[in-house]
Amino acid sequence: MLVEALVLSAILFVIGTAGVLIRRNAIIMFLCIELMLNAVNLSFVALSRYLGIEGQLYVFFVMTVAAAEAAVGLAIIIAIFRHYETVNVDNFNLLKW
Amino acid sequence: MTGLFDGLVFESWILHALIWLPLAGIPVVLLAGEERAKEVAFGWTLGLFVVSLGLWLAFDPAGPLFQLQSSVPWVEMWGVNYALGIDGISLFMILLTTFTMPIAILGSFRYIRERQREFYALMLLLQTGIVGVFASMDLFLFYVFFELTLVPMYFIVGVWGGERRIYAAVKFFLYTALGSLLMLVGILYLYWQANLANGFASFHVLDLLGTPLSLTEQLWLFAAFALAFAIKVPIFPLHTWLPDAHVEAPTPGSVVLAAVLLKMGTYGFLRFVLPFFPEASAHPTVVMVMLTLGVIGIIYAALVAAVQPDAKKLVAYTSVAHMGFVVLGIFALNVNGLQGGLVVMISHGISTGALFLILGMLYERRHTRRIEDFGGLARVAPLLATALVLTAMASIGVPGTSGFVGEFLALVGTFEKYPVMAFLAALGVIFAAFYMLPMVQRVLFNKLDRKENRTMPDLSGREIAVLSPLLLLMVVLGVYPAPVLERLEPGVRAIVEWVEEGQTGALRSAREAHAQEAELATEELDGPGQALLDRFEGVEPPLPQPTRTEEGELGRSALVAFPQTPAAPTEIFTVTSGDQD
Amino acid sequence: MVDLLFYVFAAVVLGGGIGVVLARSPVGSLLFMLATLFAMAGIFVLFEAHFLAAIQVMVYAGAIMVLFLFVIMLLNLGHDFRKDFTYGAGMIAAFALAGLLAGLLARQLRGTGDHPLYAFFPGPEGMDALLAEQGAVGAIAHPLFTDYVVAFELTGILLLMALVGAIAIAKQRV
Amino acid sequence: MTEPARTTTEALAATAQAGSGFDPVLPGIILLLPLLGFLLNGILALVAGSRSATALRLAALAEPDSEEERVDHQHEVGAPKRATHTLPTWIGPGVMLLAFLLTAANFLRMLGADLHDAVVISYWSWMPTGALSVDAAIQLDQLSMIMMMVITGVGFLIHVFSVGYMKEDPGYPRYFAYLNLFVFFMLVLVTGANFPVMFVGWEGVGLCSYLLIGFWFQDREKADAGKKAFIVNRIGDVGLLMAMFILFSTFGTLNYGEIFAAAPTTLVYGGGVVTAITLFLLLGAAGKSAQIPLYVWLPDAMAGPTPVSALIHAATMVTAGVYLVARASVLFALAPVGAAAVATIGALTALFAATIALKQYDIKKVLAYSTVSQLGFMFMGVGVGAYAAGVFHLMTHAFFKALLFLGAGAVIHSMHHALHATHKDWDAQDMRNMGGLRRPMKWTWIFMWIATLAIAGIWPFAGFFSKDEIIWYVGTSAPFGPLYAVLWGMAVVTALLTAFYMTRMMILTFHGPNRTGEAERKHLHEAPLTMTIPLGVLAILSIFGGWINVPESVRNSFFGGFGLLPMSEWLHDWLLPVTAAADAIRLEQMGAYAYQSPIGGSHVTWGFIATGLALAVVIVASRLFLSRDVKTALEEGEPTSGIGKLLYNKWYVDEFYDRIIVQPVIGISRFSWRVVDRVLIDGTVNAVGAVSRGAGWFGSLFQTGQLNTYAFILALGALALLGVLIL
Repeated sequence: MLVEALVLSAILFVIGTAGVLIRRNAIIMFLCIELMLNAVNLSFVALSRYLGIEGQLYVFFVMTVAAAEAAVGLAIIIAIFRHYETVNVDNFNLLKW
Repeated sequence: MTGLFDGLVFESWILHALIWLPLAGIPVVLLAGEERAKEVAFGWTLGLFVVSLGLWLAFDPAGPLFQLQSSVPWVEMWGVNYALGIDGISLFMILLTTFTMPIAILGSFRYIRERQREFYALMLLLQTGIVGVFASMDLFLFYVFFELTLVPMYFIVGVWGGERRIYAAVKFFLYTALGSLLMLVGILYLYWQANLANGFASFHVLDLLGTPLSLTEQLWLFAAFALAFAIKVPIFPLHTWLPDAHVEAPTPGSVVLAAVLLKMGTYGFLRFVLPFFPEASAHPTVVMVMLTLGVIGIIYAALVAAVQPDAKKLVAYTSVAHMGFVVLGIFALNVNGLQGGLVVMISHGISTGALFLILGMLYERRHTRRIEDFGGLARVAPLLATALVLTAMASIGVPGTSGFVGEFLALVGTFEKYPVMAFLAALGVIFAAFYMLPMVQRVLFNKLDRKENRTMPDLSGREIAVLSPLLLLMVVLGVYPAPVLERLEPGVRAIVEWVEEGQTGALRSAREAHAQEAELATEELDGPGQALLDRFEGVEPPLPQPTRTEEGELGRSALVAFPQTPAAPTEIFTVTSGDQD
Repeated sequence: MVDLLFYVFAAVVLGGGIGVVLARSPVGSLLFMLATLFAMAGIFVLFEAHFLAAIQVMVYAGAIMVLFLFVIMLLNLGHDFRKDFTYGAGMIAAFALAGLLAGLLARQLRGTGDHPLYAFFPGPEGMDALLAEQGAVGAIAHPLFTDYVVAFELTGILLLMALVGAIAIAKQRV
Repeated sequence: MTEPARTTTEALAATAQAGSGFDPVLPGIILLLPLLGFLLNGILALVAGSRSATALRLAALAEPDSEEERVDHQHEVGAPKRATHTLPTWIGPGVMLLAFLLTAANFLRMLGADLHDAVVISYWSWMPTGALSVDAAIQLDQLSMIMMMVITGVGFLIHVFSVGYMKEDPGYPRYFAYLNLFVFFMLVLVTGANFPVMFVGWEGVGLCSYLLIGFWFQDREKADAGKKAFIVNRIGDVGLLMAMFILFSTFGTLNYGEIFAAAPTTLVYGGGVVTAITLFLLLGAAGKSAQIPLYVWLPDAMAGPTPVSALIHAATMVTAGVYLVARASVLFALAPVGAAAVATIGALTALFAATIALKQYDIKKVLAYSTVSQLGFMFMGVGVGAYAAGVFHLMTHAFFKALLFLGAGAVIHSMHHALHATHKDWDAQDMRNMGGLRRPMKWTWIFMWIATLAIAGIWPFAGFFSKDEIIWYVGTSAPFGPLYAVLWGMAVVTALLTAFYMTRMMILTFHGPNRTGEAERKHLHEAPLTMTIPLGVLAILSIFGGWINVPESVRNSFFGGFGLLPMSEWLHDWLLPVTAAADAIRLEQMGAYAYQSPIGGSHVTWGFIATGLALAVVIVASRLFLSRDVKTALEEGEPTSGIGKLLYNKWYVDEFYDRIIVQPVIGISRFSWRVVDRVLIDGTVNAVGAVSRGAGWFGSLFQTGQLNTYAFILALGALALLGVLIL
């Protein structure tokens, strides 16, 4: 069952990636990122079944980080939205110098 | 004489003090507040100068080559040591620094108007860097200090400079950074080869000395090092950063730049390039190239200086010419030449520093540096005129001033092997008069035909205090340079014997002595080694006794090396086992 | 039985994932995401990670997703979904890339099961023993508060910083 | 300074030698006195300078747009006599007097002792490094003693003269400071015991002459003249430097004693090394002593105050070259080519300068060119190995040329006063504006005639003995080669030209009707005593100074019967210890002088002929110029055509140098700055910068700021990484 789980996580991860690439709504991109995180979590858990408890610990940490990231990211989105009245990433190129 | 001061035990702390006290002064200056900052900085550096006089006492002219040596491991893993030590050459470079610094600061009281605290803090930082460069016996340490000097200078030029300051600062920074990065590559290669040869890792100069290198390797490394130092000096085709930097830099910046920073280049040649790569340095082609560049520098810079409308730029080009003499003297590769080169370095530091100070004073009065804006100043400012004339004479090497001693010795040394070069360089003596006298005339003499000049005040008491020590030193060094020469001679002779006579002489013995005590250190594990053993006491498995042979270049650092290869699995197992209990 | 359950959950997870990516409105993708998370929790249970399953539901589904929902509501998004997709070349490129990634991962995962590495490790039996001995929570808690206590504390601090940062950023005017 | 310790070998040898019981009295003090005077006067000068500067500033503030001229003329009204103006009067000449007395004391002691080797007194080790060790040492022997006598003696007289001449000048203390400093350096030059120490004096005097020529620096030409003098001198100094280098690399030392002792054995006679040395030395000497091709600075140097011209540019500094050749006589004796070059240069210069002097109207210019010409004579003398004769002429020339210059100074002084009294803007130095000055300035007139007769070489004045001795030696050098016969001819012609232009100068200045103008005439008056007394002393010296070195034969002839000529060839014998080695070498290598001149005749005959010719020329010239009615400078103006124009413009040598040397150098300088520095080097540097900046711009194209793009690139990177890891 390990391999299947890993394959599943791989596919899920790829789906997440595709989502990040094709969606432009910042929030949905976020969701896709969460998706990818979950995929990783899955493989951690699956492997922890065989390789010891650490895997689950890492998942624990990943979740915490995900929570933090979500909080800050959403805050940023709100801030941006206030400024641009949109969350469509095409409309802002803040990363340009 | 020294007996008086034995109680103070200079030897143990003076070098460290000279390096780190400036740094310690920075918070003081910053806390002093905008108005007091300059006084505090001046007092601090003046005190440092007094301390540095102790260096003169602590240094024994008859003693061993390198004195006041001390070494503390810094990064054991790579064999980096906080190793200090001076010979006669470094002694005078350090003294020159500590002597110039308070004067430069005192000379900047009126010039630096805004952001004074930051400025003087940077000056102190600069002093730390420079003294460190001249005092460090460890190549890594040297490089750190060498780069450290770049930063404050960059800001001094870039923040307090003239209108094109950014261009000048960036140009200065890029030039020097480029050179020193190439040098870094060279350093690492040399370090690697030395490790293989020594059987242990060390950046200590005396460990790197005499590293077996093929001629090709030496030539490449020589190129890498020489480029960095040639830019610093600067030698002819790489000199164009200097005029810009000088013109844009504030007066104290120019003074320190001319008086000390340029010397780091020539000092690098003496301390590292020649000893590390003797065959390459003595290689006829290399010598010829360097001499030619030196001569070109002398004549070319003099010619260019002669047509400068900007007085400060003119003086900047004269620096290039003087440094040409230094290069000439160094690559004459005999005692006279090197002595001459060093004396030129010192006297150039004094005279050019004074020239920049005087030009700065003129600028403070008239807010112009263009020569034709002056004229006839000798009548409204006789003191300033006297100072300028004397300085100019010292700068063009009139006998009886320090300039002559240096140029004469350098030329004598050069002539012994390269008469033609010496002759061409001697023509520089003519050109020196050819650029300096017209400038002096157009500034001091001729008609006093500008209204602004007619009300120009003469030197203030402070400015007299700034200039008089320099003027005095010019004459004293010109009339009685013997104390300087005799202290310089051992270091110079060591270099010459090392390079010319197949790596013999004082440097060799110094290297052997150093190797021996390193041997002791590692065998008996006293000092830092012991401390480390204590720290790792009871660690299983017990550390292998470090030996310099079988362990390869990790030998010395094996003291700290954790046993790595067996480590990875055990950790995992410990976890699981920890779970089972 | 377990395998069957696994495949069911897997199907839901995949469906949800695809839904997240393709749903037109943000709320839609959010709901799909919830489905995915729940199914994922199920899979966790299958792998004997009960504690994680629980917090997956509580924290992820319960807290984070609601946070997302709040934001979506707050910003009142999801009306012009046409602009929400990258069409044409972009989409093709994205899928091609995703496909390649998938291919590589699949190629990598071939025959993972009987990798010699596993010989070193306790394997399911060891884990079961551990869980039996310490319980689902204890098994995580023990290392968490002994070997990994530093990391644990750090995550706490991280959360605190995230909290402050979020407030600072989202606040109307400082 | 530490207690003088005789260290080097000669000193020991000197003491070892039986009978040479000469130990000098306070020789160091002789040098220190002028230095002390310099320091004191220097301080006074700075004080006075600061004061006048303040006054200047106040004046400028009072009327900001006043003309420079108005401020400039303050010094004409004569500054109030402050301490800064009274003290130098005593300090300046005072130290000179003391120095002269000390020198005289030493001189007498040396007379007493028979001294074969120089006494070297080493004070401290100057440049000890490697094989080279240079001491700050002075050397006292017959040659340096004579030079010191001349310098301090004539120097003292000129200092006294200056008191009268310069006291109106606001720069009075500065003037004496420079003058004292000059004397100090000159003494260093002649007493230095090795080449570097001598070089200190050598360039030091150059520096002082630079400062003194440009003493009135506010007008451009004077400052330029000083600059020119310094730079041209430096060209010569390079030669001297090179000579020192060769000497050091050959002998391993730079001390006179050791070099000259070792030279005959070390150096090959006429070898390349010694020839090179001597030629470089000649270059140096030519620079300092204003010989072709480096003579151009001396005429311009007349821009300085006239006493300076007398002291520096007639009596002492310009003779340094002669001193150098005499000092290095051994080397020149070893290098026939070098010696011949010296003689030839001297002869050419003498003739060349004499021709120019024929057509000059500025009284100081005439004297300047005559100085150049006389220096040529001295070079001829030392060139043909008649070192004693050269030094002899150096000494007598110091007397009568100083006298001439000081007299000219007196003339200019009163002319200046006269013209200034009526604010007439005529040239106070142009002889065409003078004439008939013998009535107002009787004493000056007499003294200057004495000097003129002396320089013209008329018996029994000093110049006769010295100059004709040189001519004689040149002539009797004929056996050494036909060259010398030619030189002899040139020398004779030059001597006659000298008589001619000097007479011309005297006639135009003192005789005929006065052309200064009615109003000015009554302001013309004799100079004050401080100026006339030194003239008198020098006049006496110009008359009797030549009698210390009368050729044996002349003395034995009936002239000597009157007992008028007491000492025979005293100077020659006196200098024998210095020149003996050189004479020996010459005798051995080249053979003796002929005892007859090329076309026969003995000393006496030629003494007659010379005096007769000279007298004839003087008479003819005075007739010629008395008969002609001279127009003033304004009426006449410059000669427009012919040889006169050529001579008036000094053969256009300055213009020539400017064309082929100065301008090209400046051109090259501009080129290397504007093109090489800015375009080539900086261009390359900036190009590198531009390239990197362009690269940065190119890279920035990828910075769209679009999140998708970044994400895409990120994924791509991950893919690549994975690919690398897995495949």
